Amino acid sequence: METFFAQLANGASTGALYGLLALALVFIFRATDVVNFAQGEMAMFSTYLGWSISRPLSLSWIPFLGVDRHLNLLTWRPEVFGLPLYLGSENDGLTRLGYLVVLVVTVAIAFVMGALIERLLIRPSEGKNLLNAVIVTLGIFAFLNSLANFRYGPVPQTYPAPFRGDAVDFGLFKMSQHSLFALVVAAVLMIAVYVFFQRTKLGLGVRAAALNPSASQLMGINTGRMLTLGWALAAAIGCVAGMLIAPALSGISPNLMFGILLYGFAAAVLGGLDSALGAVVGGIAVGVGQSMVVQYVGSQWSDIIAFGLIIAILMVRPTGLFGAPAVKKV
Amino acid sequence: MHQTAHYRDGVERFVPSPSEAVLLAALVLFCWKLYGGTENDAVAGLSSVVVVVVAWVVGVSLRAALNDMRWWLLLGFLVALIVPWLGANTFQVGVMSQVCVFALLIFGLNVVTGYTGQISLGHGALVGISAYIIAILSSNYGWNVFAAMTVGISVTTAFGFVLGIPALRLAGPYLAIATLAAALIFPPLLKLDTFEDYTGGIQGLHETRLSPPGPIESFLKEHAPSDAYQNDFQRRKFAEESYLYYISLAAGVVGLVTLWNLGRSRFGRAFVAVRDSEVAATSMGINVPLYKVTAFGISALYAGFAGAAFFLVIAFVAPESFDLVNLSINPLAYLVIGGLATTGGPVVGAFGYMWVPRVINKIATVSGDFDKLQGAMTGLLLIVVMTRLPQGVWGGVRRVNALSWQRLAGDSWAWAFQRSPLFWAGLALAAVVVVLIAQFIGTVWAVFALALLIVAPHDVWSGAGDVLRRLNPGWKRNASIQADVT
Amino acid sequence: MSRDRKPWYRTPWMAALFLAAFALPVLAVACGDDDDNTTTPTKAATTSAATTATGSATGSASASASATTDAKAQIDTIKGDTTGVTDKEVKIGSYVAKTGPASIYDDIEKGWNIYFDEVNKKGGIAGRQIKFIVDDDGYNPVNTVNVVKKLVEQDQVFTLFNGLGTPGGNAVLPYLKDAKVPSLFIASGDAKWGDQGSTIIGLQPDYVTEGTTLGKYMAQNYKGKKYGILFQNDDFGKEGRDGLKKGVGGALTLVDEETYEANAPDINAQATKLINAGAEVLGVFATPTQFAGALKYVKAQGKSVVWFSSAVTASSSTAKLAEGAMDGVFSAGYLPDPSDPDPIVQKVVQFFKDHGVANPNSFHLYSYMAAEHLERLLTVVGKNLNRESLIYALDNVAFQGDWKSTLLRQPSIVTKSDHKVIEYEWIQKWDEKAGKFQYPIGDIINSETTKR
Amino acid sequence: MTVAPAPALLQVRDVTITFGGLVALDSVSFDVGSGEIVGLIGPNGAGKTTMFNCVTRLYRPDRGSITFDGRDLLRVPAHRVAACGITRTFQNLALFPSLTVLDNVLVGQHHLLHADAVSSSLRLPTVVSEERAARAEACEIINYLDLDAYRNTYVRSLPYGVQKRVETARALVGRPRLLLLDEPAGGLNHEEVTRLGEQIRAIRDRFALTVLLVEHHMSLVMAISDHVAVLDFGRRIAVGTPAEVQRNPAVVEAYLGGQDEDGTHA
Repeated sequence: METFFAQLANGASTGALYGLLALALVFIFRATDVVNFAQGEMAMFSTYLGWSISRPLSLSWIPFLGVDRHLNLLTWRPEVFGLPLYLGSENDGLTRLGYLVVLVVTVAIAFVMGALIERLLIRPSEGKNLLNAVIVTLGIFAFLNSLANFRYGPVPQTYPAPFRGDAVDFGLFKMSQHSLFALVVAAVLMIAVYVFFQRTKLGLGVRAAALNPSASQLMGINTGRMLTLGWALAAAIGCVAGMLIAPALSGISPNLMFGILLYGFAAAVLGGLDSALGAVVGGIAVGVGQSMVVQYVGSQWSDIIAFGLIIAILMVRPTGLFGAPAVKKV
Repeated sequence: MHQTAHYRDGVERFVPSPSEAVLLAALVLFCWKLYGGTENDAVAGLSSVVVVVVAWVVGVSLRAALNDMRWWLLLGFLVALIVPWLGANTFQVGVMSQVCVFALLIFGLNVVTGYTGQISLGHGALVGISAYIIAILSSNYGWNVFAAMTVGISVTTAFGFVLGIPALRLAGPYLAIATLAAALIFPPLLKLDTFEDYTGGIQGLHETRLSPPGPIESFLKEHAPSDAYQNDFQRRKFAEESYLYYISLAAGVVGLVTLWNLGRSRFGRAFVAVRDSEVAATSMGINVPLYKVTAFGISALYAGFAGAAFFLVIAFVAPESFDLVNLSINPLAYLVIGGLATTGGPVVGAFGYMWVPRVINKIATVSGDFDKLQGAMTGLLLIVVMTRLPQGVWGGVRRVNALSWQRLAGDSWAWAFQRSPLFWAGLALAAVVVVLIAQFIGTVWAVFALALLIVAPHDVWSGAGDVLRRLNPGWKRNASIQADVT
Repeated sequence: MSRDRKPWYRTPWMAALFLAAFALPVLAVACGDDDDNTTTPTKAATTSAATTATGSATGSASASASATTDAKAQIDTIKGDTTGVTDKEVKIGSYVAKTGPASIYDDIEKGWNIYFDEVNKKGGIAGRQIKFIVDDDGYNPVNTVNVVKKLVEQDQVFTLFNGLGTPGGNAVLPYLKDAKVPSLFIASGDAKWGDQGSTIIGLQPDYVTEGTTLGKYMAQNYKGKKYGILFQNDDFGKEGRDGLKKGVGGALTLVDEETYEANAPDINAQATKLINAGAEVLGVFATPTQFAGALKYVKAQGKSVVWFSSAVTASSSTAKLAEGAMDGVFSAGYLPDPSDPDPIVQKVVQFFKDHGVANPNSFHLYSYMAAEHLERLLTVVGKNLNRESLIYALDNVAFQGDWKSTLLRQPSIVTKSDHKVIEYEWIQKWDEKAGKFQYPIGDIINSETTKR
Repeated sequence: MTVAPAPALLQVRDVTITFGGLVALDSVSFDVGSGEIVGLIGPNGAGKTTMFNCVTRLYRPDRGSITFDGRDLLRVPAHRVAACGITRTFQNLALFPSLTVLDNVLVGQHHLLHADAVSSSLRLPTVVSEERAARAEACEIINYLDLDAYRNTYVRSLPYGVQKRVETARALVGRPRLLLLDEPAGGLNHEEVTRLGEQIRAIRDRFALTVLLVEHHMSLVMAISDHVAVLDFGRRIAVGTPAEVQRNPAVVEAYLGGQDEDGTHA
C-alpha cells in the first residue's frame, strides 16, 4: 500500500508538470485555435532568460551580447531602493523573495515575447490554412531550441527552486515542497484560466475572437489585439510552467521541454483541448498512469500503455474528458 | 486552399510553364552544384548558367507550341534518368534516391492531409512497419526482398486503414495527437523483450544492400563518369547507387503519376469535398467515413512503398530511425512548404526535405562558430515560407505563372516606379554589401547568382515581387489579374 | 488598409533587409568552396617538427625497443590508399549530434577542434595540417548513414575519427568495412568495436566492462544484500545491465530491473518501485539529468540506498545538478573529472580555459584524450601517410604500451586482435564536501580480466 | 387537400424529430407528386430546413416514415440518397470553396461515376472515357445556367448569387428526380427573383424534375408552386394550392406574428 501511495504521489508530482504546460497549450488553443508546438521551447527559452537574470554575473542576462564570456569583470549586484535585486549566490540558490522577483521579471519578458511572436510571425499566417500556423510554430520550435543551444550550450544548468526544504510527510507518502508548490500553482493557474475565460469580459473577447473573428470584429472587438493577448498570456503561463519544471527536473537544458511537450499534448488532449480543468486533470492522469504502469505492468510498457490509453479514451470521448462536444452544423 | 492551373477545356494540367521549369531547374542545379563542391566550381557555375539559359529559351519557345504537360513530364523524366551522371559523386545519387523515398511518403501524406484534410502525425510509424516487416522477413527468414516487400506493403496498407479508424471520430488537433500517439508507441514496441528476437531490439537489423544483376552492374561500371569515379570501389558504388536510384525513381514516378491521376479523378474531388464540407459531400452521395478511411489506406500504401524503398536504400532499420521529428513531423512540414493538395508540391517538399538541411549545414559550416544555429536557420526558413508563401512553394510558383507575361513585365516597371528613392537606396546598399561579401569569399558563385537574376528577370523578380508585394500591400495588382488567380 | 499605417515590418526597408538577409547567406555558401581552396596553410611547409606539436608524449616513444624501430621503419615502405591526404593537409571526418536530444555531446567536437587548432598553429603533424569535417547526425542512424556517405564519397576524407553514438555506428559499420575507410577511436561504449576487423577501432571501455567493474565491487562489499538495476532502454543501458549482472554473479539478490525511454522527463517511478521492492543497492545506467533527478527524489523521500552509476553520469556537473544528493555515490570511471585537483588534469582544464571555454567539463577532457590518440597515431605514421600504413602503425607501433595519454592511468594498447584502446576502469566515489571524486577505490580493473 | 392522381413521388408521413426536448417537427405529413413544384413555407424556425435534412437523411426522424418512389428513405443511408434521385441545395451555401466551379459540379456526379481507386490512379481508358462524359455533361449544365464564364474559377472568390447558381448546377448534374431547393432566392433582388421563378419552372420542364422548395419569398412561392405546405412550430398547419393556403386562417395567424420576417425578408 505504501508503494501504491508513493507512486501515486510521484505520478501526481510529475503529472502536475505536464498539466502546467498543458494549461498553456489549452490557453493558446482557446485563444487562437492554434496547436502550438513551440509552447515547450517558448517556456524553455524564457526559463533560460530567468536563469540568466538570477546569475551573479549580471550582464550575462542581456541576451546575445556575450559579454560575460570574456568580461567577467563586469560583475555587479544591482540594487533597487537598497533591496538587492539578486538575492543569493550561484551555489545556495535564490531566496524566496529573489525567486519571486525573478519570476515576475521573467514572466513579464515572456509576456512580451509571446506578443512579439504573435505579431511578427503568427499574424501573417492567420486566417489561412490551420496547418500553416502549426508549421510556423514548428519553425519557432526549431528556432528557439537552436538559439538556446547556441547561446547557453547543451549542458544542463541547475535552476533555483523557491521551496527546497525537507519533503512534507503525509503519513502514507512524502512529497517534496517543490512538488506541492507546483501542484498548488497548477491549481491556482487552472482556476485563473477558468475565471479569465468564463467570468471576465476580456476573456470573453478573446474567446469570441478565436471562434469567429469576423463576427467579433463587427461587435467591436479588436480581434488582432485579442489574438496577441492570447499568445502573450499563454507564453506567460508557459514561462511559469518552465520555471517550475526546470528545478523539478534537475536543471534546465535546451532539450528540457521536448519530452514534457509530448506528454503535455497528451494531457491537454486527454482533458479536452478547450478545458483548463481538463489540462491539469489530464496531466495528473498521464503522470499517475505512467507511474502505475511502471509499478504494476513494467517500465517497458510505460509509453505504450500511456499513449495507447489516450487513443482509446479519445475514441470513446472524441473531445477529451472535459472538452465540449463538437457541434455538427448543417 | 490550393490553386491549380486550369486551361480552357478545364483539364487540370500537370506542371510547368516555362517559368516554373526555369525556377525548378535553377533550384535543382543550384542546390546540386552548390552542395557538390567539386574542385572546378567555375565550370560547374558556368554550366549551370548555360543550362538555365537553355531551359529558359527552350521553355519560352515551346510554351505556345507545346501547351501540353506530356512534354514537360518527358523532359523532367529524361533529366531524372541521367541524374547519376549529373551528380558529382555517389553520395549525391544516394540522396536523390532518398528524395524519391521521401517523395513517396509525402505523396501519401498529401492524400490524407492535403486532399482530405486529416492531419496525420503517425506516418513515420507506417514507414517503420513496412521497413521492419521487410527487414524481418528478408534477414530472419531469408525471404526474397521483393517478396518481402509485397507482404510489407500489404500489411502497412492494412495498418493504414486501422490508423484511419480514429479519423472517423476525431477531428483536427485531436486526430493529430491520436496519430502522434501511434507514432510514439512504435519505437518502444520494437524494443520490447518479447519481440527482440524478431526486431533485433535496439541493435536493429542489417541487410546487405541489393546489388545490381551482373549485366547491369558491368554496364553501369563501364559507363561511370571517369573523372569522378576512379577506382574500382567507386565504380562499384556507382553501379550500386545508380541501380537503387533507378528502382527508387521508378517507384517515385509511379507514385507521382498515380497521385496526379488520383487527384483529378472522382476520388481526388471526393477527398477535397470531404475536407471542405462533410455535409455537402454526404448530400452529393459521398460516403464520408469510407472516404476518410480510404484516404488513410491509400496514404498508407504510399507510406508502405516509402518504407520498402527506405529499406532498399538505407539497408538498416533501428528503433531510433523512426523518430517522431524525422519521419512524422518533418515530412508534414515539408509537404506544407511544398504545397498542400497539389501534385508538384510533394516533389518540391521531398527535395526540400533532403536538401535543405544539407545546404543549411553547408551555410552553418562556412560561417564557422554558428553551426549550432542550423536549427534556427531551418526554423526561419519554415517561418518565412509559411508567412510569405502561404500556399507553399508550388502555390507561389503557380500564382506567378497564372499572370500574363506582358502584364507582369508592365507591372514590374510600374512597381519599380512606385518605390520610393529610399527603397532603391536600401536595395543598392544591400547589393553593395552582397558584392563586398562576394569579394571576400569568392566570385564564381556571385556571378552565378547574378546571372540567374538577369536571365529570368520578370519571372524570378516577380516571384521576389510577390514577396515584396506582401510586404507592401499598398501596391495592388490589376483587378482582373487578381480575379484570375485568387 | 491605408498605406500610411503600414506596420514597421512591412516597410520597404524591411523588404530590402529581407532580400539582403537572403542573399547574404546564399552567397556565403555559394562561395564557400572557393574558401576551402584558399585556406591552404602557409606555415606548414616551413616547419618540419612533428616533435614541437606533440609535446612530451613523444619523448617516451623515441626510447622504444628495437623491435618497434624495425616496425617503425616498415611504415615508410607501405603503399596504400591516400584518399584525403596531401603533403600539406589531411582531411579527417567525424559525425556528432550537434542538434537534437543528444546535442550535449557537441562539446567533444569543440574540444578536439581546439586541440588540433593548436597543433595546426604549431605546424601540423608531419607537415600536414589537420582539417576536420564534422557533420551533424542528430543521433539518428539514418542521418548517420547519410553523413558518413557524404564524408567518404563527397568530401573524400582520409579517415573517420571519434564518431559518436552506437546506433549510428551500427548503421554505418557494414558500409565502412566495405569502403575500407578506417573509423578511428569510435566514441561509443558498445562492446563490439574491439573485433570488427582491421579498420574499425573503439576508444573507451565498453559498457559491459563498466557494468562488470561495478558489479564486482558490489559483490565484494555488499554481499548478500538485495540490488536493483535501472537502465536506459537502449544499447548503453542494456549492455551496462548485462555487465553488472555478470560482475555481481550470485553475490547479491536481484530484486528487479527497470528501464526508461531516453525522452522520459524523470525516472522517479522506476526508482520508487525498486526501492520499495527492497533494493538496498542500485545500479544505474542513465543520463545525467534523469540520474540527478532520481538522486534528489530518493533523498527527499528519506530513503537510503547505495548508488552505483555508469561513467556517463560520473562527473562534477551531475553532482551540481543533484544539489548535494550525489554524496557517496559510487561510479565507474577511466578518465579524471575536471574537478580533480591533480596538476596534470588542471593543466588540461587550464588549456581549455585559455581557449575560451568558460567551464571545461568532462566532455572536453574526453575530447582532449581522444585527440591525443589521433595525434600520436598520425605522428607515428609520419610522412608516408596512407590508409594501410595508418592501420599498420595502429596495430604495430603507436600503441604498444610505451605511450600513455596525459589524462589516462595506463598506457594505451592496441593489438591486431583487440581493437579497443582503453581497457581499464576504476571505482570512484563522489565526495560532496571536497567537491571531487575519491579514486581509485580498490584496484584498477582491467577488462581483459573481466572478460573471462 | 387535393390528392395527386398517381401515387405521390415523395410521401412524408407523421415525421417527428426532437432535439434535446425541443420538438422540431411534430407529426408532419405531406405529399409531393411527380412533376410538381411544391413550396414548403413557414415562419423562421418552423422546421422547414429540418424537414429537408430529414428527407436527405442528414437527420434521422424519431418517428414517421418518408417514402420516395415507393422506397423507404429511412432505410437509405445519407450518402445513398443522391443515388436514389434526390439532390439538394443549402440555405447557407455548402460548396467546396477550394475547388473550381467545374470541379464542384463534377462532385455532384460522384454517385453516377463508378471508377475504383486503382483504375482511377492508373487512369485506365475506361476512367478516361467516363471522366470525359461526366465533364461534357457538367459543362452542358454550366452553360445552361450561364456559368460558363466562371468555369475554372475557384468558387470562394465568386459573388453570392453566382455561388447559389453553382449549387443549383451541382444539384442538377446528379440527375435527380426530386430537387430540393433551400431558399434559392436568398440574397436576390426583386427582378432577379422574378427571373429565378421562371428559371425554376424551366428547369423542371427541361430536366423533367419534381421540385420541393423552401422559400421566404411569398410571391415567388405563390407564383410557381403547384402545391404549398405550411409549417409552424414544427407542425403542418396547412396544405393546398397557393390560393387555398393564402385563404387559410391558420396560415394568416401564423404569419401575423412574424410579419417582419416574411415576404420581403432577404
